[in-house]
Amino acid sequence: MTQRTEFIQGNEVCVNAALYAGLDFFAGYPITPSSEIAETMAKQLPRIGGKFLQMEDEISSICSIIGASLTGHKVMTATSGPGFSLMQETLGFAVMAEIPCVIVDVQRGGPSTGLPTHGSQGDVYQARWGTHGDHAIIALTASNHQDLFSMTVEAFNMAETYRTPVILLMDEITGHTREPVNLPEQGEIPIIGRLRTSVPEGVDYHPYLPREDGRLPMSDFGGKHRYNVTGLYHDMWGFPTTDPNVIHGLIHHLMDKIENHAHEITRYREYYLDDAHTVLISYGCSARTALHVVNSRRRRGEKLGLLELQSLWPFPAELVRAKCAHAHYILVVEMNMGQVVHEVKKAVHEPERVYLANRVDGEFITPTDVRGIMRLIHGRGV
Amino acid sequence: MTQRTEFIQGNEVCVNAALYAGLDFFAGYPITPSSEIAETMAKQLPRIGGKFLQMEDEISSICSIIGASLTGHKVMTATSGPGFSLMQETLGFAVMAEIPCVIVDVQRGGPSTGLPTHGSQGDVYQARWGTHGDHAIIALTASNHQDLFSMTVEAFNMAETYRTPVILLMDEITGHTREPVNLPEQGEIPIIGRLRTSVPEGVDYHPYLPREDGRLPMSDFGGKHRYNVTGLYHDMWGFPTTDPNVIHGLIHHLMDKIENHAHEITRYREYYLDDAHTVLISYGCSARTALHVVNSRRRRGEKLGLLELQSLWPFPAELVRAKCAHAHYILVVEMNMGQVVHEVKKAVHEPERVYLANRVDGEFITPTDVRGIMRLIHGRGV
Amino acid sequence: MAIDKYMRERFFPHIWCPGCGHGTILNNMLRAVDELQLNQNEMVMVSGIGCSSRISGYVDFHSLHTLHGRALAFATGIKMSQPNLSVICPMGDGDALAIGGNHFIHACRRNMDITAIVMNNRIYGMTGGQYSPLSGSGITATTAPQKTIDREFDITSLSLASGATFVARTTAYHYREITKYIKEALQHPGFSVVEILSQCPTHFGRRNKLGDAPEMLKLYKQNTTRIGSEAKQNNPELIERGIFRQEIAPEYCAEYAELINRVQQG
Amino acid sequence: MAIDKYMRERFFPHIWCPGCGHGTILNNMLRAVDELQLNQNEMVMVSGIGCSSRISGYVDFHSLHTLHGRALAFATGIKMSQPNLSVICPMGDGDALAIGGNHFIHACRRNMDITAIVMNNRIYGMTGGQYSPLSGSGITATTAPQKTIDREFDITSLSLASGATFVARTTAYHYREITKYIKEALQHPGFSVVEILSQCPTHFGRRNKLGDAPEMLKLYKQNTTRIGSEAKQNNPELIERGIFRQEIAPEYCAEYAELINRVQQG
Amino acid sequence: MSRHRLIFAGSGGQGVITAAIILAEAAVLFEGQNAVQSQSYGAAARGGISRSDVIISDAPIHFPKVNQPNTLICLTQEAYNKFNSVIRPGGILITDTHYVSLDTRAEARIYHLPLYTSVMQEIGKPVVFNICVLGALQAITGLVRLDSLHQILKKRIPSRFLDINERALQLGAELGKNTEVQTH
Amino acid sequence: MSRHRLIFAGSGGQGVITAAIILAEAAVLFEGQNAVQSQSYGAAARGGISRSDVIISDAPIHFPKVNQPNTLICLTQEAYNKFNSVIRPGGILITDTHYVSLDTRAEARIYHLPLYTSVMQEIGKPVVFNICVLGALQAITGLVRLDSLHQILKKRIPSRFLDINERALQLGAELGKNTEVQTH
Amino acid sequence: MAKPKVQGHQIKRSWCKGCGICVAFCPKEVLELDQEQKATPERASQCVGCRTCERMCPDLAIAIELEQDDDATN
Amino acid sequence: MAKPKVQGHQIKRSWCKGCGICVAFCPKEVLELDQEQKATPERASQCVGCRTCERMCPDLAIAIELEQDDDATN
Ligand SMILES: Cc1ncc(C[n+]2csc(CCOP(=O)(O)OP(=O)(O)O)c2C)c(N)n1
Ligand SMILES: Cc1ncc(C[n+]2csc(CCOP(=O)(O)OP(=O)(O)O)c2C)c(N)n1
Ligand code: SF4
Ligand code: SF4
Ligand code: SF4
Ligand code: SF4
Ligand code: SF4
Ligand code: SF4
Ligand SMILES: [Mg+2]
Ligand SMILES: [Mg+2]
Repeated sequence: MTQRTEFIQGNEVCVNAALYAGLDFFAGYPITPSSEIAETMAKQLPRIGGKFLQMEDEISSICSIIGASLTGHKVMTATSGPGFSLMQETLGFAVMAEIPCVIVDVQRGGPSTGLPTHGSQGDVYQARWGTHGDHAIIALTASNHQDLFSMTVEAFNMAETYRTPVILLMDEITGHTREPVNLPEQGEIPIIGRLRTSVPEGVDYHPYLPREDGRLPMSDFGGKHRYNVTGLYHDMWGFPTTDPNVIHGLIHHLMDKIENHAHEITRYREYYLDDAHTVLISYGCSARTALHVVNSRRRRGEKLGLLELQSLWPFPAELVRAKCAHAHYILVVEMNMGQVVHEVKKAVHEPERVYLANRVDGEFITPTDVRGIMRLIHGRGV
Repeated sequence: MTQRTEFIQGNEVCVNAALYAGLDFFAGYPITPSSEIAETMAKQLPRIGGKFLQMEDEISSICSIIGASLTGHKVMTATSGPGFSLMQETLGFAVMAEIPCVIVDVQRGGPSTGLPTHGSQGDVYQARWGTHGDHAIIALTASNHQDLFSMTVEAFNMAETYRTPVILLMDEITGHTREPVNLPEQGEIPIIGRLRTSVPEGVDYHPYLPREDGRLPMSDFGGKHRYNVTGLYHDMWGFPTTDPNVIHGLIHHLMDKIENHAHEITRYREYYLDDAHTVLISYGCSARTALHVVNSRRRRGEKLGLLELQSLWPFPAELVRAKCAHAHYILVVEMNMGQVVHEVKKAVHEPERVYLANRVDGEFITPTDVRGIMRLIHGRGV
Repeated sequence: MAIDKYMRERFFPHIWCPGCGHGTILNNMLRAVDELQLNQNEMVMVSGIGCSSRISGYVDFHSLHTLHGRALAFATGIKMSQPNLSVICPMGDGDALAIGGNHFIHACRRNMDITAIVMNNRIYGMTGGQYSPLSGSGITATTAPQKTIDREFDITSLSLASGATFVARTTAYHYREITKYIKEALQHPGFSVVEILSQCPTHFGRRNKLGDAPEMLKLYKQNTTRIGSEAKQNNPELIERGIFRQEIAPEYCAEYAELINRVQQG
Repeated sequence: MAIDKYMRERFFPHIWCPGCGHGTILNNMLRAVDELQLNQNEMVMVSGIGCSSRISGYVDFHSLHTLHGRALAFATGIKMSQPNLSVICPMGDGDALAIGGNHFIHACRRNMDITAIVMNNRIYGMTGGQYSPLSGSGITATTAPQKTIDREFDITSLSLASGATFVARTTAYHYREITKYIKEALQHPGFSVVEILSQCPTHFGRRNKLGDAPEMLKLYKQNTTRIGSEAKQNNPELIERGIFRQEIAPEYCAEYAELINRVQQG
Repeated sequence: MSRHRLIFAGSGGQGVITAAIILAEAAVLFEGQNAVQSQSYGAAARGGISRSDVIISDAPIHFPKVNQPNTLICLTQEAYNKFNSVIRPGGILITDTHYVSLDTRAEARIYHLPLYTSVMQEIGKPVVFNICVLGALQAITGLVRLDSLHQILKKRIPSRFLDINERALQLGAELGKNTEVQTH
Repeated sequence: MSRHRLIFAGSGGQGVITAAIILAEAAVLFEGQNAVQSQSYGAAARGGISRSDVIISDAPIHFPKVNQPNTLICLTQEAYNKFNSVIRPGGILITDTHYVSLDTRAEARIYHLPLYTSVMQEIGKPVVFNICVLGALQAITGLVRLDSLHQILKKRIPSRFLDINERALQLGAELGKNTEVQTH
Repeated sequence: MAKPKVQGHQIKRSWCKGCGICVAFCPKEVLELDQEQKATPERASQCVGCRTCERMCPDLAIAIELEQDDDATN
Repeated sequence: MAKPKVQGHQIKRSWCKGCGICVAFCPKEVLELDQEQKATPERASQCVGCRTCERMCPDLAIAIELEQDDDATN
């Protein structure tokens, strides 16, 4: 094993993975339970000549990483629900202006200040719909540190591939729990770099004209192409327009570049799905509980399986439909009042077979909670 | 007719209705296309001894109306997408602390700065999911000035009834269009006032303990009961707690007080639904186009009907299901990439019969657009 | 104690760390309220989020524990809608001047009769010791393991430049001044800012090797002096304590009342 | 014209109203850039939202038209990540000091080498003439049909108190000063603020009966004077023009580079 | 059911939107008609074409926008170039000789009137140009009575400016009345 | 599959979380074991009970929280009162004589050790109390080798403090080794 | 000011967190932290009733009772 | 400074918005607004080449051409 094993918090894993992916600029504002990301960045970045900025709030944090992305850097900010809410306007700007960046939301109990030091998965829909206006978004998540490492790297890769902000939905449990993680060698996980335009100086460069393969090569601010970036509807040079055709084209481009690549963006793990009568669907910290239940029931011979979603947006509806095709019933395990469960219901053929096992009192959902719901579904009472 | 007819903008109608409902405190920050609401408030409020505040931004605007609501006033702020995004954190506070207030979002083209002077209905899902964490929300809308008047009044009534923020989703078209409106006499539309506690001084008052009927009587700041208000999870006195039972109870209370009253909150208009083969579902400005189409087709004997939704959240799924029970097909007309259409699909038995007629290029959706989609559905090409 | 009646004793002992200056501020703020014999039913305390902000839970006033940085924005709505209420806004340094900086300068500008108290421990206490815009350079913090390079605000200068009409500064060591300045501030008919340097032994003191709470308090004694004192002339590094401004200017709610009058008179 | 090469001529005539002072600022800002013979590929202009902010579309630099109030926050990321770039941030008064006030004071405090230009027309032009925190009291605006009661900020005092190391003020009438101060600001190795009073005849002038653009410009001539002039002593109401501060202090990016050095050296 | 659709188009400062509002308001408040007025903006708050749509009808009006106007008012060349093709066959086009020169044929009754010049000559205040247009429109279309427009002016305009506005209205009405239809 | 679940509970300043981390890290880095460490916070960043859960196993660990610990370490009375009932029958309870007085029966092997007092007597620095606890835990449970803990201390602790930490670890180990199980 | 008659030191032991501030700043060295790190008036008789301890205690854990109690010592 | 030789007034008519600033501030009353509200050098010969018009024009619509062109007049 050439890899290095570390016993660290999820928040630290995230930092390690971001650096692995090529991040060299981070700006943030402290908030529980994400602060260790900023703290670790503050320590690590100067070592590699990167920049750490503590800004005056979350709004300026996300603004400044967008600025830094435009000069050609890989960038990230990290926050939790209250800060994520504040970032929504600027998140929409990054979507509209097609600026690659990664936003980490280490979820805690909401709404509002809620439960700062307790885990939750209450921001899943916010990640999709938090900013105003139509748009598409990519959101990834992970349940254990090894996957968190790869999903963080993927977040950067997808941000570059699709020229878009990517949201990494962590949670207090994943963020604060320590477990072993193998830090891969450089090269082990592929890294997608900034695609820069090959248009030479003096030739008209179109920052907003997709290539044939759909990608949009960028040119660094400070480089040889001077173009415009705006949050208004704009033409292929980045200048504002109110031409209905251009507007129609742009909004469809923004949606399609993500939604039409849902299959490429989809990330998941599956456990024992081949012959599963009962399919558990879960993600992030709750998937740990779900997997615990599945493993222990399998040992007793029960036909349980788990579909662990690692990409939540665009929602992998096809995958869910396919994996649930033969399920007698489907149990979504999540730590909120039911968010992914709605998407699963939309995805499958028989939504009435979809159940929710959740917990929203600040405590981590237990195998007993899940087993209790299963008893109920089977009509065996509690 | 004792009523007074005025020929005014939707934004002005909203102000008139708010004053009718008892508003006497408004704070806001200008933004197109909502600014006339602030401007009209600035003119009208001092006349009745009310207060108008222009704040430094949208965040402070919503914060200050919440403060004023706590002293016993009926309050409102108005903005558009970018400002609404900025308000999301504090909106969640109002939900958590159960503070009655009305937030108007006069929608314009998004995402981001988008199309400031063009109509859109792109913030429907944001109204539901824009703030972090699980919560429930009420959102109303209207397609014409007369209904806008009543829906604005209803927004205040519901804010008081359910002790919650209510979102009034307007759009640039409704906001800026002028048409006649009859301003009702005082008393014509019932007004629900602040429910104040009857607990006498010195006796323990529980600001967060629902009465048997579910309502939570308030006590004004400055009054005889001194209690605490926080955005943290709290007990029935309003003091922070991490007790899982209390948390569980509070989050369920916050959801249930709205979701369980969906039938009481539901507002709609229907046109020719009794025998309609084709049901159009629409809301806000697009419902005008839909109604135009329905009327003109009915004149030609075609069995079209329209269900116009005036309350969007909680989504009136039962109503939609019932009204669409006999429809051959259902066409949702909206000015976004498809938002309410997803809820309609979830609500009805055969989602594959639900189609979308939309427009997202900044232009107002026309009867021709809608008719074009109908031709397509009928396999008649374009 | 005479101040008992202003306290919600059931929540004591409070959550602050041993030796936290915030407690001393609470202690002597209540004495100011007591000396003025203010009616609790007319007192509103509005705070944000932070260790400091927890103060609103301990006072038996109307209390509003809001969002990080937003206390003054909420307070503005309260005061404007009900000008007869006495509104006190205690804030942390991060709360008031990092995320809340804009509300702070605008509140100073508007000059509504609100009493803002900045409990300045030069650190984000609640979140575990990240540096704040008041830390200044050369400070060790969890987000500055190699010492800060940020320059700090001078809260009093910023308040003065933004238009606050009462501005004072003292420290948790100078408890008499806390009471005195808060009393003056509460009586001042306009926006008042009282900055109080407050030790955070847990995060600021420990990481910067300043010793325990008593030692940090001694530093406040050594490093500060009265405004315009001779000591200051000899040692310009000294931080000045005292009242920097106490001036009457049009108060916002009063001006608005006049506006209403004018409009209604036609 | 020598400044042609800095202009995106295809977007002219620009969208500003006849007589709008913002155009004159653009005009003379470009002359400053030209006189310094700056390399366009190393120039970044970052603006917010407002009439003023449209300026970034007209200059042939790297241009970033951001969100209302956020220009400096974006600019901070650009400068920090690529300190060799020259970053200019033109902002409206609302942009810079209403919604953007917090970024403004923090940018002053940090002292990154960014040139902030406040195009101060004392009104929200873009949205149709609502009052701004620079309007001051007694002004008619769409949101103040009965005249404002708000007091205004003094941008230069606020900048000074927040820590800006270069602070200057002039008006759209004093075009030579525009070029001169912007030149100085661009060369200043730290955060610079240049406030330029700019007439909005459409909203500010018309509603406040100040006449057309030439008349408003004449007022700038009459109502202002050089810093420390005799005229000011005789008439304290006069607004001072000139350089209020020009001081060298540690620049943020340079300090960070040193921090990196220190860390990498071990 | 009678329904008349109008587009008012010009540039920002010309007051086309105000004219449209006055017409529609007059129809509603003094003619017992129904009316809807809406407007479109260019890219920014200023510059570009300013356009306002009005529909006047005796029945409810749902769709508020006008695609093919019965009457088109164009007060700048740019507006004329952009819109003159959408006019309904047999519709009315009203333009101003100072601002617009006609070039393409339109299937319309064309009133190309010296409104601006007359205002400048008779009243000398360009600010009442839009009211003059309104007078002409009234005379040409008879959509509302002149008196109804008078009433609205009285309601909306500060008394010190009322006189010049009324004169402009009258002036327009006369110019509209006495002008032969010009066809190309 | 062997699996050992521990709960460390005490008050904020006692370093219980650090102790938990050191144990788990030692198991992972030097014993080829798998381990998960997690923690819970009170209402605020400070005050209240500080708790950390550790699971050590030779198999993958999914559910990271401990409901019924095999070993419970309680370093304050409050922690003891709250948790002593959840211990697994036959499990181990480790407490400190200075901070905790035992009152209720627990179905456990109880080690009620004078850790704090010994630290104060022998080393005089309360800050290494948690490391002393760790030493005792090692001696009692044998979950990891003492040397593995040493390695972690070396890795984590600045060299100038290493000595007192190692002494504390040793002291704890001795106290743990030489103490008879107390049952109530 | 004549030394006021001190009746006693009310110390709320459950509130006191043993920070030592009262101990450090009592001008008469009246107070000490006891075994349990709680403030205690070791030399109560030396107390001059200056209330420094009362006013500086961040935990509001100390109150001085004077003969004719007059809280307004500011 | 000797009066420089003015070659001409370049006025971009499509850019000029007729604000009258150049007219008002030209020290030599060279400029006027024409029928179409565009600036025009009515009395071109009086021009002293001070560039006030050029520098004050908010629409960048005027440029003065001098014999030996030297833009840096600041
Ligand atoms: C929007 C938002 N961002 C960040 C936080 C996290 N947070 C809570 S308190 C705090 C800072 C506390 O520092 P300060 O205001 O100085 O108060 P102190 O704790 O030092 O008294 C932060 C960053 C939050 N709660 N909300
Ligand atoms: C978040 C947000 N709030 C409000 C607006 C609306 N808005 C656009 S520009 C502007 C103010 C413009 O005034 P100023 O900054 O002074 O610039 P000016 O137009 O006067 O040059 C406002 C309020 C917006 N675009 N975004
Ligand atoms: S962390 Fe600091 S500010 Fe917070 S309670 Fe402890 S000592 Fe006080
Ligand atoms: S509205 Fe005012 S600021 Fe905006 S372009 Fe017109 S004159 Fe300039
Ligand atoms: S100051 Fe208060 S908390 Fe501190 S030791 Fe004395 S009594 Fe105890
Ligand atoms: S009152 Fe004064 S002398 Fe007495 S114990 Fe307190 S500090 Fe010491
Ligand atoms: S200043 Fe410029 S825009 Fe104004 S009139 Fe003169 S040339 Fe035309
Ligand atoms: S250069 Fe000077 S003199 Fe010549 S036209 Fe311009 S302003 Fe007048
Ligand atoms: Mg602090
Ligand atoms: Mg402005």
